[in-house]
Amino acid sequence: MIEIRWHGRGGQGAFTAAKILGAASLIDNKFSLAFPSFGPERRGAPIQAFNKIDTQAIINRSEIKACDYLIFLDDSLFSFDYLNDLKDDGIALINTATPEKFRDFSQIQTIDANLIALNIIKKPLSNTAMLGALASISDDVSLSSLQQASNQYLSATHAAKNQLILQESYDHFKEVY
Amino acid sequence: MIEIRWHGRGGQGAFTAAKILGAASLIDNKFSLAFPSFGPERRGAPIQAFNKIDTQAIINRSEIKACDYLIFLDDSLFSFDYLNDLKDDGIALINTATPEKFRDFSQIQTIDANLIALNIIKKPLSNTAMLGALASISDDVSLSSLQQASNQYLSATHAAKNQLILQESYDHFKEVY
Amino acid sequence: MSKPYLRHYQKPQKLSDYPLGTASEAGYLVTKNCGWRNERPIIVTSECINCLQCYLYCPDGVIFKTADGLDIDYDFCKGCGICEKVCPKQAIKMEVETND
Amino acid sequence: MSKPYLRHYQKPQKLSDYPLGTASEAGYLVTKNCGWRNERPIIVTSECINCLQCYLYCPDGVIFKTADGLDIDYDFCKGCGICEKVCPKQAIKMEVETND
Amino acid sequence: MTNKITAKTITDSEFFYGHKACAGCGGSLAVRIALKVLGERAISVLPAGCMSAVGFNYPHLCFSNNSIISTFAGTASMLTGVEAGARAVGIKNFKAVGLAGDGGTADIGIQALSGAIDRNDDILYICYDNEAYMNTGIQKSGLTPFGAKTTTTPSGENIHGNLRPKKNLFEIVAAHNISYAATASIGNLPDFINKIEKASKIKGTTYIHVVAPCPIGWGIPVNETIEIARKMIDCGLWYLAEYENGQFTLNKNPRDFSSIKDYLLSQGRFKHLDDADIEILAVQRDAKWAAIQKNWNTTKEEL
Amino acid sequence: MTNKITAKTITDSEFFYGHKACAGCGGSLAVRIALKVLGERAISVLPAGCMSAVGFNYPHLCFSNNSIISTFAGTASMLTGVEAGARAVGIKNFKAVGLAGDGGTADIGIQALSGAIDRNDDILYICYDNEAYMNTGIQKSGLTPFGAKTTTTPSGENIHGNLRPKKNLFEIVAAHNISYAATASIGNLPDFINKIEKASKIKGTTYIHVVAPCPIGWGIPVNETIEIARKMIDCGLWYLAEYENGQFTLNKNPRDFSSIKDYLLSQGRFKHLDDADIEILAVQRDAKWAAIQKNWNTTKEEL
Amino acid sequence: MTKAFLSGNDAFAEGVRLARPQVISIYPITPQTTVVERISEMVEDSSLKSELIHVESEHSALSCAIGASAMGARTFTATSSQGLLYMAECLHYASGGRFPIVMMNANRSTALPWNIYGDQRDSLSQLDCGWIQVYVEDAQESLDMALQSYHIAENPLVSTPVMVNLDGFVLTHTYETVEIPSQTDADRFLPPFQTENKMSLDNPKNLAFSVGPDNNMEFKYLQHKAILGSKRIIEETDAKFAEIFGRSYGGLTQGYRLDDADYILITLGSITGLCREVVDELRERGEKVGLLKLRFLRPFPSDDLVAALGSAKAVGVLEKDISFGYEGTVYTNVNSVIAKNGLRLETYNFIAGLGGRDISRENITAIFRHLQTGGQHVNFIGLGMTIDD
Amino acid sequence: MTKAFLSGNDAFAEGVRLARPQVISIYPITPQTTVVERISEMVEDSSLKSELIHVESEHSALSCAIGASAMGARTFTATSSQGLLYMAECLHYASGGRFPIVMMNANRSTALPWNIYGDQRDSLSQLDCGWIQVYVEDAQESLDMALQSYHIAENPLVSTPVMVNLDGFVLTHTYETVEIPSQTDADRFLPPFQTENKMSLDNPKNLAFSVGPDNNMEFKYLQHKAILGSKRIIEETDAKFAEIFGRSYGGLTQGYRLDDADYILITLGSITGLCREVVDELRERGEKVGLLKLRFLRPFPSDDLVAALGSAKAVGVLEKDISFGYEGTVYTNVNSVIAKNGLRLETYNFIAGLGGRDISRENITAIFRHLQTGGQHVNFIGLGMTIDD
Ligand SMILES: Cc1ncc(C[n+]2csc(CCOP(=O)(O)OP(=O)(O)O)c2C)c(N)n1
Ligand SMILES: Cc1ncc(C[n+]2csc(CCOP(=O)(O)OP(=O)(O)O)c2C)c(N)n1
Ligand code: SF4
Ligand code: SF4
Ligand code: SF4
Ligand code: SF4
Repeated sequence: MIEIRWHGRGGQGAFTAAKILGAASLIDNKFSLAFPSFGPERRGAPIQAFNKIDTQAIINRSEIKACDYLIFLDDSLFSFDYLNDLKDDGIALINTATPEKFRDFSQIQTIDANLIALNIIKKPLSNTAMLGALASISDDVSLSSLQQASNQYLSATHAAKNQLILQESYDHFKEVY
Repeated sequence: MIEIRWHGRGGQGAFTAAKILGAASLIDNKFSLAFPSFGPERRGAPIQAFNKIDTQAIINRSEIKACDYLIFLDDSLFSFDYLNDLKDDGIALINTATPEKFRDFSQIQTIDANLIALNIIKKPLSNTAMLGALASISDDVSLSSLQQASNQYLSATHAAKNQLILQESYDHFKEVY
Repeated sequence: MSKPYLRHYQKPQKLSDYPLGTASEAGYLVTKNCGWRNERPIIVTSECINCLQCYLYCPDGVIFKTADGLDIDYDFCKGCGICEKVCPKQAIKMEVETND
Repeated sequence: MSKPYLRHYQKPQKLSDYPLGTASEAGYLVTKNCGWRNERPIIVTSECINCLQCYLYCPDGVIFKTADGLDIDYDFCKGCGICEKVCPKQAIKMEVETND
Repeated sequence: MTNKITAKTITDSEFFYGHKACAGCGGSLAVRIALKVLGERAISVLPAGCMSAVGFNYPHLCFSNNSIISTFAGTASMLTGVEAGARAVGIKNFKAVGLAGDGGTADIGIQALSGAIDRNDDILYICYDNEAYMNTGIQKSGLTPFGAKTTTTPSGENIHGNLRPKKNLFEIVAAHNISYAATASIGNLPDFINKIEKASKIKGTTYIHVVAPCPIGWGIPVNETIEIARKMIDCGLWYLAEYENGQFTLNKNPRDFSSIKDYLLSQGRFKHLDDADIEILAVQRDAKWAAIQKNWNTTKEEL
Repeated sequence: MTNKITAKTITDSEFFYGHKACAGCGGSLAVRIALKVLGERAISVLPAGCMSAVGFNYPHLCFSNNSIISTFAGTASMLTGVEAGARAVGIKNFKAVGLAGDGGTADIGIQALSGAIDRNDDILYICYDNEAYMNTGIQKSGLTPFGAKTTTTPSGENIHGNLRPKKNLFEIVAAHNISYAATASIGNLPDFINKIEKASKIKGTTYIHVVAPCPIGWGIPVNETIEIARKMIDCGLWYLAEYENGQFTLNKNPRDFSSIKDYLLSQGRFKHLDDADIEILAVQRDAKWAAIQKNWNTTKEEL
Repeated sequence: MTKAFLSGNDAFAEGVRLARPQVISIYPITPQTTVVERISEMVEDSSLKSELIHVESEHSALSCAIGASAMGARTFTATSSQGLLYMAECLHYASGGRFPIVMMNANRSTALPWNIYGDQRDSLSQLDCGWIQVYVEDAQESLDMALQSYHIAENPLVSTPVMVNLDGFVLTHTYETVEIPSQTDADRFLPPFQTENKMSLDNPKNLAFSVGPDNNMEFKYLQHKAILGSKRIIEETDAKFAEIFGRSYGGLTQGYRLDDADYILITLGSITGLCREVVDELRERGEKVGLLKLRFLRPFPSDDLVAALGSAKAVGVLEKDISFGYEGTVYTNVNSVIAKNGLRLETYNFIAGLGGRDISRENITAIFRHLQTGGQHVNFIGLGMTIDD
Repeated sequence: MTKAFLSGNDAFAEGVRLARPQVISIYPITPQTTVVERISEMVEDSSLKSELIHVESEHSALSCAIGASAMGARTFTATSSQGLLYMAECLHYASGGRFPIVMMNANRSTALPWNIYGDQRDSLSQLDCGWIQVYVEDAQESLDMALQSYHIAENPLVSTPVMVNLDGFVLTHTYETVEIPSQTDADRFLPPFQTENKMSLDNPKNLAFSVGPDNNMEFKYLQHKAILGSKRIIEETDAKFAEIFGRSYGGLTQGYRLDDADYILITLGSITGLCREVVDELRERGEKVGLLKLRFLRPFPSDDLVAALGSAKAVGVLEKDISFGYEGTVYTNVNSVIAKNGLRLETYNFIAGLGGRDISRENITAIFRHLQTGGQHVNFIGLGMTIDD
């Protein structure tokens, strides 16, 4: 089972990303759960969202402790302590404009998702790009499923542009590697 | 244990009489319960009230089935069927202006309580008179205790006149017998 | 004209005699109210001008129109005396009830 | 001047560390709100006329009076930018927050 | 105005009959008349209170139209459901009517009432106001007037009955910008009848507040219910009015008031009032009428 | 009027601090300011709603004065108890204040509020009106205006958001003949401050209805909360007024209204409105103002 | 001390007067009403100095009491049936907030169908709400438990509200002789209310807060522990009461002729008296029967039950309650003790008195027969017809 | 049939849409809110044709549904926690009136302290209110039980409201794959609502009346009998459902690896999945463990329990609930079956997940250990500290 934790601020769409990822797994004929964390904090506060993905039905709903992927929609949310929450071969995927800060950490991958989004939708909305990036660095979800799934969660007007974001962020890593 | 059922119409003071009787038993160093019946019917409708009196504490709160005394504050409430509810040596005590109707029944005693009350308080309020009558025909409560007890339940202005009613109704039977 | 009326009532003898839920036939009367009455209203037909005030103001609705004036359903009249009070012609008299 | 302030908080270690009922010390803060901020308000002292509009309208009450003007409690400022908007002199600038 | 329902034209049918209300009960008269106006297609909802307590004792059921008891707080919300449910199952030309006491309306029931008016549900809500919780034995409600003795506002050496004025429910309801609201009294049935008739024709929430004295709670002989209701209007402690299209209209504009003292002291619940207490009530009445005269319209026609 | 509290003179102390409300939350500003005026002897009661949800998370407690959460329906009834209890244990010179959202006030809480006013309990009740149930995620409340999109009044091809007008809670409260009631807005804090100050000095129930926009629910940037509140007044969809001694007084009498369309379309919740919808709102506004101009007094002084 | 002829409600009101609550919120409902009427009279005539608040509903009644308790005031309210259900949210609120409010509940059936008579479905349906629940037998115990309840509730180790249940009509409206203690003795028994669980201007508090998953369970455990711990306080309270007033009730339960009893009937409330009479009658005939009155249902008297039932052959639970689709709730609770302790005895449930149905001497005698001969587990007593048709 | 990635609430809303309720009353409360949001959208876009009523409180929500049901309309409402308690009076009203309303309850802790997370104290505290109570495990079962519940509730032999409970957040807000049946199949499964228990202009009725001591107990017995009788209807409904949709839940309970199991854990709701995993794990190690999921708590599945537990050595009840001053309510209910049937096995109670505390795999494993080795009867799982200090 793959376990993923998303870090974002309210309004950044971390949970939407988790839902798209879950829906994409369904298209991939996998099973998944997507669930938010809830707290008293409001819009603007740091929040988390979660995915579990597996090839068989997931019936364990308890908290995720060790993660395969930690995804930060914003590098200000990241702290190096979080690396402790990764499984041995886990990866932290960070949206950042300053990748150099993270260069020394083999468990960290970075992408400037804001830039990609800004170019395409004129807003620094990083969630879709982070999905593209995930598809790129992992075998657990396919880009095509993500593209299909994201249409369900985004208004038609945004859908087309999001396909672009997904593609571009996906390509980002394909280029890097 | 002595069991008594009062019949009256709402507003005639049947339950007040039962409470006075109960309080009088306390003065007599007896134990007693007094309880009303409750139904959806309102003021004006026929109602019942009950007493249990004993020389030891009464811990049985179930309904009274067979009575030692049935007391009717108004003869319009009486029907001969009720005599079935009396214990073998039980007595029905009826307030009536037409005693002749009941003359043939050994289990029935009558008194014109309205008349006594009208003379003293200018109202046909029969409940106190029926208490006086009860004290007179039974050994289960004393007139003096009733006099004392009734003071607790009646406003001071009425108390004095009620003493008179009690006395007069008490005497009524003492004269008769 | 329709109104709730007195039925011959027998207490349910078996569970299936009870209605489903708490829903039962509307306007189903099983007991009279005449036992409440100390006084009985009598309409003095000769004085009555058929103004219907008594009919209108009776809380129990027991005064009813007949071919030639008004009558009273004594099964349900409680003897409150309102009809006597509202009658502009003193055409209703309250008479003491006896239990004969 | 008083206000709720940040405490050093240790999670209760034993049951008796918990309060009776649900009654605990008023104004007891254990986490900051600075992590919410994308932008940070900076008061440009030279432009400020001390009209106190920013002080008054800040939903979080984090702008406070000092001997020589105003300062901001960045531990609790959420960076909403209302102060910038209400300032009649544009004396507050919002600067993008970095996580250094 | 030509087709007014009158004693002559009102249906002979009775819809609330054989009930166990006290002899001379004003509330039962209000309910009886309301249903006679609304007829057999009325669906009535009555909360806990005297009228439901005396009318719905299985197997003795006193309503010949469809009727149901609601929870004490739930008259209006159940009405909402009844109205929506009736439409949903395809019933047409019916009127959902609430018949609730003052306590059930002004106190515990006001949340649901306020909500129904806010939604403008197509219901008629009639509050029969006997100025106390009567079913439980005469306790103070929000509509109990200043000075009244109840079992929870006893009068004695220290306190002279209820210390608070009567809540002005008619105007509170009107402030909701309701489609139609009116006051009425069982002392004036033609007026009440016409208001029910009018309200029943309006789509949307309508409200009628009808004073319905309770001889037991008010401490009057059972045959004086109508008389005391009339005295209350005559002495100015009640008024007949309507609210429609954002306007208040006074239906009956008395030239002089009869004696307020007379009205009060003829009732057991006010017997203990001294002149100072009565003066308070008179002053309140005069202030109210001053405001009415100033702000409200007046119907031309005398009722 | 000489000792008005201003930004200069108001206490430096903060009583609602470090809370977890959204950035730019209007409700939190209303609560913060109210408590600054009332000071450390205020005892606040907040029902379930955003402000209690963001302020009382053990061990993170954001009120430095005595404060308690009430049940959602129980703001006013708990206030009654707090006030009576404080007097009973001998506390003097305190002010029991309720700080409740629009849903908690106008819908589920109106029974208790109505009861407290009716008793004239010595409490101040402040409703911060953000025009929806925000804590649960923007559902329609009785105070949601016509046309607004909420999660339970979605806008789409069939329905353009909420179909019902905003309940007029200020006038409903006033119709209770309350000691003092006022409207306010966080767009005009000096006015709000003075009204709190005034209310706090009155013995008996007082009520302030303060509009406090919620950037999330209204669909505006978080830094526009104050601006939108001001626009709402300027375009005539809100007014600053008081009710006292049976009289309504308009505190601010705008000569012209700014564009209602502008106000509406700058918010996400109204984005879907077409001209016909907007016209409905404009007509309602004009009717309201006509009534105000006709029936209410006007303060001389411009605020 | 004086003697008076009082109803259960009157007696309870006297107990309340002696306890000197500072804030009282009232809302009428049959058959509770006469308590609040008596209290209104006491406040009017100044024999009770208290803030009396005429609230607009039961939710408000308890909400108001909670507010006053949060200020450190001693509070009282009373309700019944529909009213108890209407305040259900506040029941949990008061207990979770550990506010030691005392409330009288006049046990009455709950709608639908409407019914004003006494059964115990109202309070038993709210058994899990975190309140201490007492059921009393007669008017004297009503008065005494009004006083004792404050002593229990306000003990800082308990700090939990107490609901005192009186059977509607058969107890609330039945008049009998009651001893009324003097105020001096009552004051000796019950000290003024002191708590840390309140607001104060010197030491401001935030109350009734949220607690997330991190700490919530600990608060709930503490609440549970306090009620379990109240068992000791209940016994101490009764002992102190006995010392001052000479009357004692024996704590959580009260046994009657339990020694060597093979067949034991468990009761609560006012039906107990009649059952005692039947026990006496059967004992006279040499039958080894006994009775255990449950005075408290929360905390549940598990230990007392084990002690009392250990060597019995069969036990019956008589209750005016049914949890639809299962059995009576008291029975369920009793059975759990039996299962946990591996007691080997037959258990039977007797559902009686629903909606005010009279329970007769014959019914009780038949119940003991059933215990002796065995039969169905769950039995409806006094149905006017057979259950299968 | 289509597949979609939905939350438990979303799935339930789909089930409601397929059931075509005619009147729906809504009032928001976390974590129920998204159900009524989805339904609002369905009504706006006409995929659900229904009267949608924005009520002013939960008391009104259920009162409104009762009113509509009394007209013969199919109704729906949903609530949670404080809301469930706020409508407590109407719960009894609806069941006593035999109105077959279906209500979703998002299981959530009840104040005080405030807490929005999932535990089951809300619905379990109202277990005696006369409703059929279902607890579902995942989003698919949520959808399916929305449909099945109407089929059960509206059966004329049952005519009783059904409360479907979804664990707050872990189920209501967790997205997973769900099959959505077609409307055609749904209509084949669920016939239109027909009842005698309603008003009609042709056949006027008086409803929700009073019944005095004379007849009241018979009405209550009939209510009890109907819920007991619903056991059969529940099984028939599930069978019919299986026939049309190919999914089946097995009636009142669902066993897992019970054959020859010595140690059985009883669960309800969404924690069941994890427990199954642990059972598998332990079985692999050769341990004879099994699991019994209680799907219905009323009617209580006594017979299923006897069958399942007959030959076990120990049974544990895992529940997100505590009845303060005693033990978990489900445990009490289970123990009663054991006592009545004289089963000889140890029973243990595991109170977990209060206020949303996570229940981990390690917790479940430790629970099975406890079953095997024995220990205290009532255990709080996952307390952050020792219980004695
Ligand atoms: C929740 C709840 N609280 C209290 C009651 C008890 N109760 C029934 S009727 C009633 C009084 C009704 O008074 P009102 O509404 O004025 O009507 P009236 O009896 O005067 O006709 C009360 C308090 C109840 N049924 N439900
Ligand atoms: C009885 C009850 N029903 C529902 C809720 C859920 N609830 C908590 S806060 C809230 C919304 C509050 O809205 P509002 O009063 O307008 O205040 P806001 O959140 O906008 O500040 C709701 C519905 C509750 N706590 N209690
Ligand atoms: S006495 Fe009363 S009940 Fe009888 S007819 Fe006259 S008004 Fe009607
Ligand atoms: S009120 Fe008098 S005159 Fe008029 S109809 Fe009746 S009896 Fe005749
Ligand atoms: S609003 Fe601007 S000018 Fe006024 S005090 Fe603040 S920073 Fe200075
Ligand atoms: S949702 Fe709105 S009201 Fe609630 S905290 Fe956020 S901004 Fe304030």
